[in-house]
Amino acid sequence: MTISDTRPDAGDRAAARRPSRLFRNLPSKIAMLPLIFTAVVVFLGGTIWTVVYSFTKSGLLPRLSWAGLDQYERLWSSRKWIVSIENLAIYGFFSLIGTLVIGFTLAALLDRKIRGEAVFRSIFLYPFALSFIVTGLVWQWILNPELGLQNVVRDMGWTGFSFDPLNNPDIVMFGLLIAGLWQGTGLIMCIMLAGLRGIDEDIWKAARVDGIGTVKTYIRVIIPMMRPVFVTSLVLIGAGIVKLYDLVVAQTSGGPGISSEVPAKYVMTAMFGGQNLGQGFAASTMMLVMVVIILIPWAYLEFGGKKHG
Amino acid sequence: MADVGILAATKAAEQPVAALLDGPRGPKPVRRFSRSNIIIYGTLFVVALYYALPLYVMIVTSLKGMPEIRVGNIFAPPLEVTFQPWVKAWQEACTGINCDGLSRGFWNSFQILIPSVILSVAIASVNGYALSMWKFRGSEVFFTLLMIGAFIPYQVMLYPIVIMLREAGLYGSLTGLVLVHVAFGMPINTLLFRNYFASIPEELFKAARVDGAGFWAIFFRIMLPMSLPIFVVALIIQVTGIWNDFLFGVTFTSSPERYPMTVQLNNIVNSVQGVKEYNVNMAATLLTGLVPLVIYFASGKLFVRGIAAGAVKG
Amino acid sequence: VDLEVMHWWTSGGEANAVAKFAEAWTATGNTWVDGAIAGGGDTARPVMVSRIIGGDPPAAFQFNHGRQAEELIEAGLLLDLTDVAEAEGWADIVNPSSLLDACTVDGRIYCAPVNIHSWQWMWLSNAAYENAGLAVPTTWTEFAESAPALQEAGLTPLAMGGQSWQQNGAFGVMALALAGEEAWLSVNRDKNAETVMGPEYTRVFEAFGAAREFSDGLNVQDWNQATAAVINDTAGAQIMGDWAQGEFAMAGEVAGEDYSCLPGLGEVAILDTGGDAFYFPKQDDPEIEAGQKELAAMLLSPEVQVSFNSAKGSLPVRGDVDLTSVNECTQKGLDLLANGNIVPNGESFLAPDTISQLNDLMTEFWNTPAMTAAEVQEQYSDIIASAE
Amino acid sequence: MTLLNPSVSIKNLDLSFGAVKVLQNLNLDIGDGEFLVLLGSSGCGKSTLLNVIAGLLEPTDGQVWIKGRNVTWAEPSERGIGMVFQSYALYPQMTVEGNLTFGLRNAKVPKAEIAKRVARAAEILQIEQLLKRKPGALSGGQRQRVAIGRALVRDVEVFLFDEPLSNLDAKLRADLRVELKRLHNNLKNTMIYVTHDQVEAMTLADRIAIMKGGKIMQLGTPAEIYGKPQNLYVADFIGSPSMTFFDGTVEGDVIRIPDHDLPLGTYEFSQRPATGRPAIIGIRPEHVMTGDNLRSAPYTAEVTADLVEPMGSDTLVHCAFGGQTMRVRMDGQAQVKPGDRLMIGIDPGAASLFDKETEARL
Amino acid sequence: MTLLNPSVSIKNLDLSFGAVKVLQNLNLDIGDGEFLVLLGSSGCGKSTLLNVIAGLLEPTDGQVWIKGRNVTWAEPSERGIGMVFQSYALYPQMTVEGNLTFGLRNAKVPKAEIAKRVARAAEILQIEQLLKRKPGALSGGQRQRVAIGRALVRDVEVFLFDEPLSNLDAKLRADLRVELKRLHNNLKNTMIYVTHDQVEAMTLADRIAIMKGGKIMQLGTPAEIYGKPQNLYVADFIGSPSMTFFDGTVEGDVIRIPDHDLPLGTYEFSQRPATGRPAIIGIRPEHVMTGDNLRSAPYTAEVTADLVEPMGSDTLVHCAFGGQTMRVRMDGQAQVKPGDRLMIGIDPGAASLFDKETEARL
Ligand SMILES: Nc1ncnc2c1ncn2[C@@H]1O[C@H](COP(=O)(O)OP(=O)(O)OP(=O)(O)O)[C@@H](O)[C@H]1O
Ligand SMILES: Nc1ncnc2c1ncn2[C@@H]1O[C@H](COP(=O)(O)OP(=O)(O)OP(=O)(O)O)[C@@H](O)[C@H]1O
Ligand SMILES: [Mg+2]
Ligand SMILES: [Mg+2]
Repeated sequence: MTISDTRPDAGDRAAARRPSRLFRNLPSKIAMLPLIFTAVVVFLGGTIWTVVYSFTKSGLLPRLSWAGLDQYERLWSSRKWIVSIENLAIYGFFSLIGTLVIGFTLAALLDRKIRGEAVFRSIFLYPFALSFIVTGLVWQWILNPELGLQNVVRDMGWTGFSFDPLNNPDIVMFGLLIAGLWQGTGLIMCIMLAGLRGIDEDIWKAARVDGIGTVKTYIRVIIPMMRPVFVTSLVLIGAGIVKLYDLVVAQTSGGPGISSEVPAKYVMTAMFGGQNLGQGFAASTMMLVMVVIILIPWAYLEFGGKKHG
Repeated sequence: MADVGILAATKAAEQPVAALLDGPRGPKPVRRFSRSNIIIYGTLFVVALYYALPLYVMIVTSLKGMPEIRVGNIFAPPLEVTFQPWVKAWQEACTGINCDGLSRGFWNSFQILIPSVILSVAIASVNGYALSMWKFRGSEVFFTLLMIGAFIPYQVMLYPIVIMLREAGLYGSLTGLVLVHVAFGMPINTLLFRNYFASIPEELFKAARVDGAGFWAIFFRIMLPMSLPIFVVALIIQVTGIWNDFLFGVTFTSSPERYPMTVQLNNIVNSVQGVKEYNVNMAATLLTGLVPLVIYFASGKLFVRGIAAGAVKG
Repeated sequence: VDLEVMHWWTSGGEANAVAKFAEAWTATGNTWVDGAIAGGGDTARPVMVSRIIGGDPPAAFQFNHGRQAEELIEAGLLLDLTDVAEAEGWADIVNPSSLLDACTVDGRIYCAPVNIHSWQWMWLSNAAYENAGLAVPTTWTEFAESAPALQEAGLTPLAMGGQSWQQNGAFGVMALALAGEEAWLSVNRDKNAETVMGPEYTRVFEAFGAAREFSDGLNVQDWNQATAAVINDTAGAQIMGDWAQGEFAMAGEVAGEDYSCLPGLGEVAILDTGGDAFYFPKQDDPEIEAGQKELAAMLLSPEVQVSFNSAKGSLPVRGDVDLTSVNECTQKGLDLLANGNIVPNGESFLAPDTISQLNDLMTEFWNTPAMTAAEVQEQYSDIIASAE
Repeated sequence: MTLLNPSVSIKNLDLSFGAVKVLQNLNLDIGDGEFLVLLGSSGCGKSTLLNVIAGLLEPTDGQVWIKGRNVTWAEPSERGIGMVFQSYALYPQMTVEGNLTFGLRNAKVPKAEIAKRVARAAEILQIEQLLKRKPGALSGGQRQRVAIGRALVRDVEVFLFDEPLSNLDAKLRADLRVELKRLHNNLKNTMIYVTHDQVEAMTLADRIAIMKGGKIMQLGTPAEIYGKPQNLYVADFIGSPSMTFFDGTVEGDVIRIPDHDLPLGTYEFSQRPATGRPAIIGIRPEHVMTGDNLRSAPYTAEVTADLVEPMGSDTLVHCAFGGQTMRVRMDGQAQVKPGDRLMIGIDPGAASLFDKETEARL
Repeated sequence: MTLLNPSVSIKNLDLSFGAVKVLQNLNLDIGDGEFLVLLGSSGCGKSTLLNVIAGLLEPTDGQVWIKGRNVTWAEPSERGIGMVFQSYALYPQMTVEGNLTFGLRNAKVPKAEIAKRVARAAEILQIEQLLKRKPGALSGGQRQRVAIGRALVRDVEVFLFDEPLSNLDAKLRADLRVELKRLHNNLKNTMIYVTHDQVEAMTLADRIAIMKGGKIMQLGTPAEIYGKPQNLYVADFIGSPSMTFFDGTVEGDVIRIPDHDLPLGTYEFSQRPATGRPAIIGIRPEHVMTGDNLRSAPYTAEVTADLVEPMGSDTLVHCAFGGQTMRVRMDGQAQVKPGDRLMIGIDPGAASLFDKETEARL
């Protein structure tokens, strides 16, 4: 069938040609320019810049005076850095578990068709609206042994009561955790709640017919079904953990001693306290490396596994 | 044969007494204080206490005078309510030699907040829309890059950004600051918008294309009107983040007159003075947190709905 | 002209002192744009440096004496004040002259020192010792001997805040007082790690280890909260710079009656001379540059020095001015200054990076009871050995 | 099947969601081993009733008896029922075997017993080779089989199905329908089956309950429901394509509809209406006679084919008759084109007559 | 209908998603005013093909011509097509009128013209009184009507439907099917209609294209497809319940299947196979004769009813025959119970014969 030969038409010819790849979907590409710019220039560019300068002796000002791996050697021989990493690991582990467990538990409780759901939800979520500076300040105060909780309990008669996490190097990270969880669980609870609401009600019915208890249904059936919700939560919590800085500064300034130092604070102190940018950049490069190591499996799951959607 | 069932039914209806005798009927009586209810409400209540306590402490303390704070415990309600700390925090607290409190930064914060939020939500929504409906080769790569950006601590990026802005001639201008906020709010908001738009049926998009609507027409005429919940979420996240920001606000503003409110808050809270004026600190804290809190409480259910659409799917 | 001045002086007394500058400046028909950022140098410095790198610097900013601004000078970002200094004759009036040395690079002067602060003080609560039935110590040795008795009386002998700079600072004070000027200079100026391992310093580390025990039982973060413990007579003493006196003054305490002060811990009568200086980033605008120079000159003018330092509680950088009414302790300081019993501030010898490392080390030691004096001595010598 | 000893018995059941009454004073006895289908349009309360029987919803009033026990307040797992859902509701992260055994393991049934029951269910449903797979790796039909298996292993007397086949495509639906029928023939359990697919209802049911607005409109065997609908709603609802209805008046032995007087000679009245009474006559497409059968028709007329729908095994012709579009079912081989004239015959004996006012069968 | 001047023409179309080839070298010409139905099981590529025609997916290779124009790279809105989706895809925040006019306003059609077209479409579809409502306030059937209206107002030559009725319940589906047929009769546009419902396909189509795995298995009129399926797949796919297939061998004029030798006397071979050739014979349930028709049967046998499915208008009987479960379609009034013996007759003239190896019709 050769209809085109009988009716040649210039306009049709134009439409018949496969358009150039670059110009296909052009409005979308133009609309994404800000994203592309941010991703490539700001984040990628800034990262490369940081990595490059981590191999220099930059002090107060960035200078291209090469130092090889000196900054990294110094970094990994620094007790404070090791402590920072350990602290972040401890905080990260418990914060991750704590946020997920508390967030999920609260969401599950709120999902039980209770009265006053909106009130409880608001109470759990409002800390999210406050900055870490504020959070740190308030909790520092509540945990202050002379003024806060310990004092109040002692006044009530339990004179032996002792609760002073912020001044005890062994448990100071948990003092931070109390505040961190307070601030961050609300959002996760919201996400979990939304996820729970999205579960097919028939699953619940099936479990009841099977005689599975509520708690067991949550653990064995519902939680495994909420994978995407947990993935989103993990990204949010993870990003928060890596960036942990303001809270530490506001609550403990890294103390007592160096017992609540964290990598982001190490970076800041090195860069602006110690006026050793190279050291700060080396530390932040290491942080990035860790993030990427954690993120690659996630990115693979998100984008590698399924091709569309 | 069909009548047998009906017959049985009429019989039952005729014998209400007998029906009463044969055991339970109607809904299972609920015990108001059943064990599970006690556990559920008990837990919720205790946890709510943990969450509400700091706010309570802040409010109570901000209404006390310093002498009362020194002797009393932090949980006790104020014996003598005074609004002096609020007044002081708002218009008397000193920042260096300027003693006009938070009021100095309040409007500055708005001037930063409004363009930043509008621009970042606008850009993130377009990004999310393009990423979910107009994918092109490489679009996911850029998105992944952006997501890694979500994990970079802001402080690390400070110098590169200073240099970029300097090269662009935007350092110190409001535009520069707004752009920084837009860039750093972009990862999480783009993620939310992308997931939200991905949950909108593809057929709707196809129908609009057949109707001759292009990239922007579909966005503005079809998608925007159905995206209120996710906009609320993005709005809250951005308002919270930008309003509470200290580092960028102070670093990328060229004149102290234009510092955001958080700089004053920082100065009030972090100034080492004889005794910390906890009541003023708390009042300042509350005043600073007011804007995000109001927006959050006002949005109510929309937030959860938006989260449901933006975070769960995708 | 409008000059924007950045600093981190935000507490009551400090802000008061800045106001003196501002008043004086305004009186000359100019405008003082105040850029105060609280939270100390770590919060303010990134902002200042960012502004300089970003090409939109403030007209003037405050740094501590020492080597903090060295790189900025080398990079040619700061205004050369040599002509002002020569015109004003700073070389003759600034006392001690080491203050000006810290501002000098390759013979050019780049900063205007405004005050002198010294770390070398110990503050004691007279009432605390009276209550415990003890005499107020006059030397560190006496203090150490009486400490156990004080502890028995339920008091904390030595008040110490939780921040690392306080602990490292206190160590510095003890090093100068107990090891002597020579050893101290050998370590700080000459970076001689062997001296750190030597007998003089061994004594310091042991004393510092003992001091750690003396501070048990008081958990505070900020230095002024530690000072408050001395003011409230729950602690015996605190090693802290002369800025602590402001706290005593604010609490209405009188030197000699309510509290005593021991410069050089009562062991060696010597003061270090730290303090603050103003730097002036280069600007394109010649009018502003003129203003900057005018401001620099003004900062060191006699009247401004008097009013500023009276408010701040620090000592003036000029030997030729009299502070109006000074208390017993300030007078002690002024006397030492006049007699030349001074050393430069430790920070003018050590790079910030080194100081930051020492801070970390000392605070770790302070908060890790299991860490011995010998261990910390070893690590200290490592840091000194690698210092630039 | 004796209703003196029903397997499931619903007594005076009321259920409201807030102000909305979803079920109203509903009574229903289901015989032992009976296959009862609940049929009705969307939102009529079928699923609600099933959920009440299962114990997944609490009635506002009334009782549920299963096997002679009042189970109104019993837990779903204690009622001796198994349930199969439209969306399958399989536990996605467990294997098929895990899905089948989860309830049993939870109830601490001995291992050997579990294995036996799973083996039996898997054999009956032919899912032996799927036991190790997860639901995600199964086709729709296989999933539904597993869902049935989950009810099967519970070894219960009463099976509840909530539109189990409606997510499947037509072919699979037909296949599984046959399997379900076989299953019932083998097991002889009581089965209550919700659907809105008539073909399913007709082929599977021993009795069908037609529901509307929370009430049962008619309860009877498929033949009764199809042949003698008790009211206009059931008559219209059952049969696809449905009856064509004509408004008319009964005049002695004829019903007068526009342009035609149809004789009612052989119609079996349950109650003969007064002359002049407005009535509605409904005629099923397959009861309109054409071709050879015309000879036996009591009434014939000539009509014009308007629209022709060939459906393979038969052909549906739409034509104007008595002021309505009448549907006529013809043989699959029939060669009719739109515009063709054809003779049709009507047998009132097979038609249904309803009172216009009460809408009840006459 | 002349294919020398086709309305839509697909040439050598290939489409892959990554490594998955969804459409393979597909060629299809659709006549002007033709109603073509794409029929196939789930995942066979029907929607994909429709989307390529609409311009919503880019082909990997090949061309699409509409009305003599190569539109392979044209925008969907420029192709002169209208499309109706399964999920209606109405713009939820616009009124019905807004939905109908959105495309026209985009194309800057004059106001008066828009009003005219909307009025016409609303009249045709009887949705005049709905124009001011939003889709949320409409029932499923009304929504689908609006969706059709949206295609209608575009005044295009080619309509594309992607399973437009499958979200509706059975009754509504039947009604809308008739309306669609009417619409096509009135408008005479070219329509391409995707479904996996055979009844829809049979009743609506001028021609049906049966697809499998991205290829067209047979293209023909409903009668051809139903009566003379060209291969085993089509034979099995079309007809519900489907044919019963028997493996056998052709031996001269008979086909030998287990226990029976069926005479092939009246079968119209397209190619007569060699004797001994393995073949498959497929017999439709409605082509098995019972009762009166038996007299004309070339071959009769006695079987036992195994399972009986009454479906109202007719009854399906499953019985064992030739080693298979054979389905037999009987009259709705037939009184057969499982276990009854009955005589059946088979007419090979109506059966279909396939080569066992190539699966092509013999
Ligand atoms: N939880 C609920 N709250 C309020 N109304 C409800 C609830 N569940 C069901 N309904 C209402 O009760 C009525 C009956 O619902 P039900 O699910 O039993 O219908 P159904 O017959 O199963 O319909 P379908 O065929 O669509 O499944 C409907 O009108 C529905 O809107
Ligand atoms: N975006 C995509 N990426 C990868 N594979 C796809 C995509 N869209 C469809 N497919 C695959 O292409 C094949 C054909 O899909 P298509 O939607 O055309 O089927 P269909 O015949 O319309 O089925 P249904 O009747 O279920 O709608 C399927 O196997 C499907 O999995
Ligand atoms: Mg239902
Ligand atoms: Mg499809």
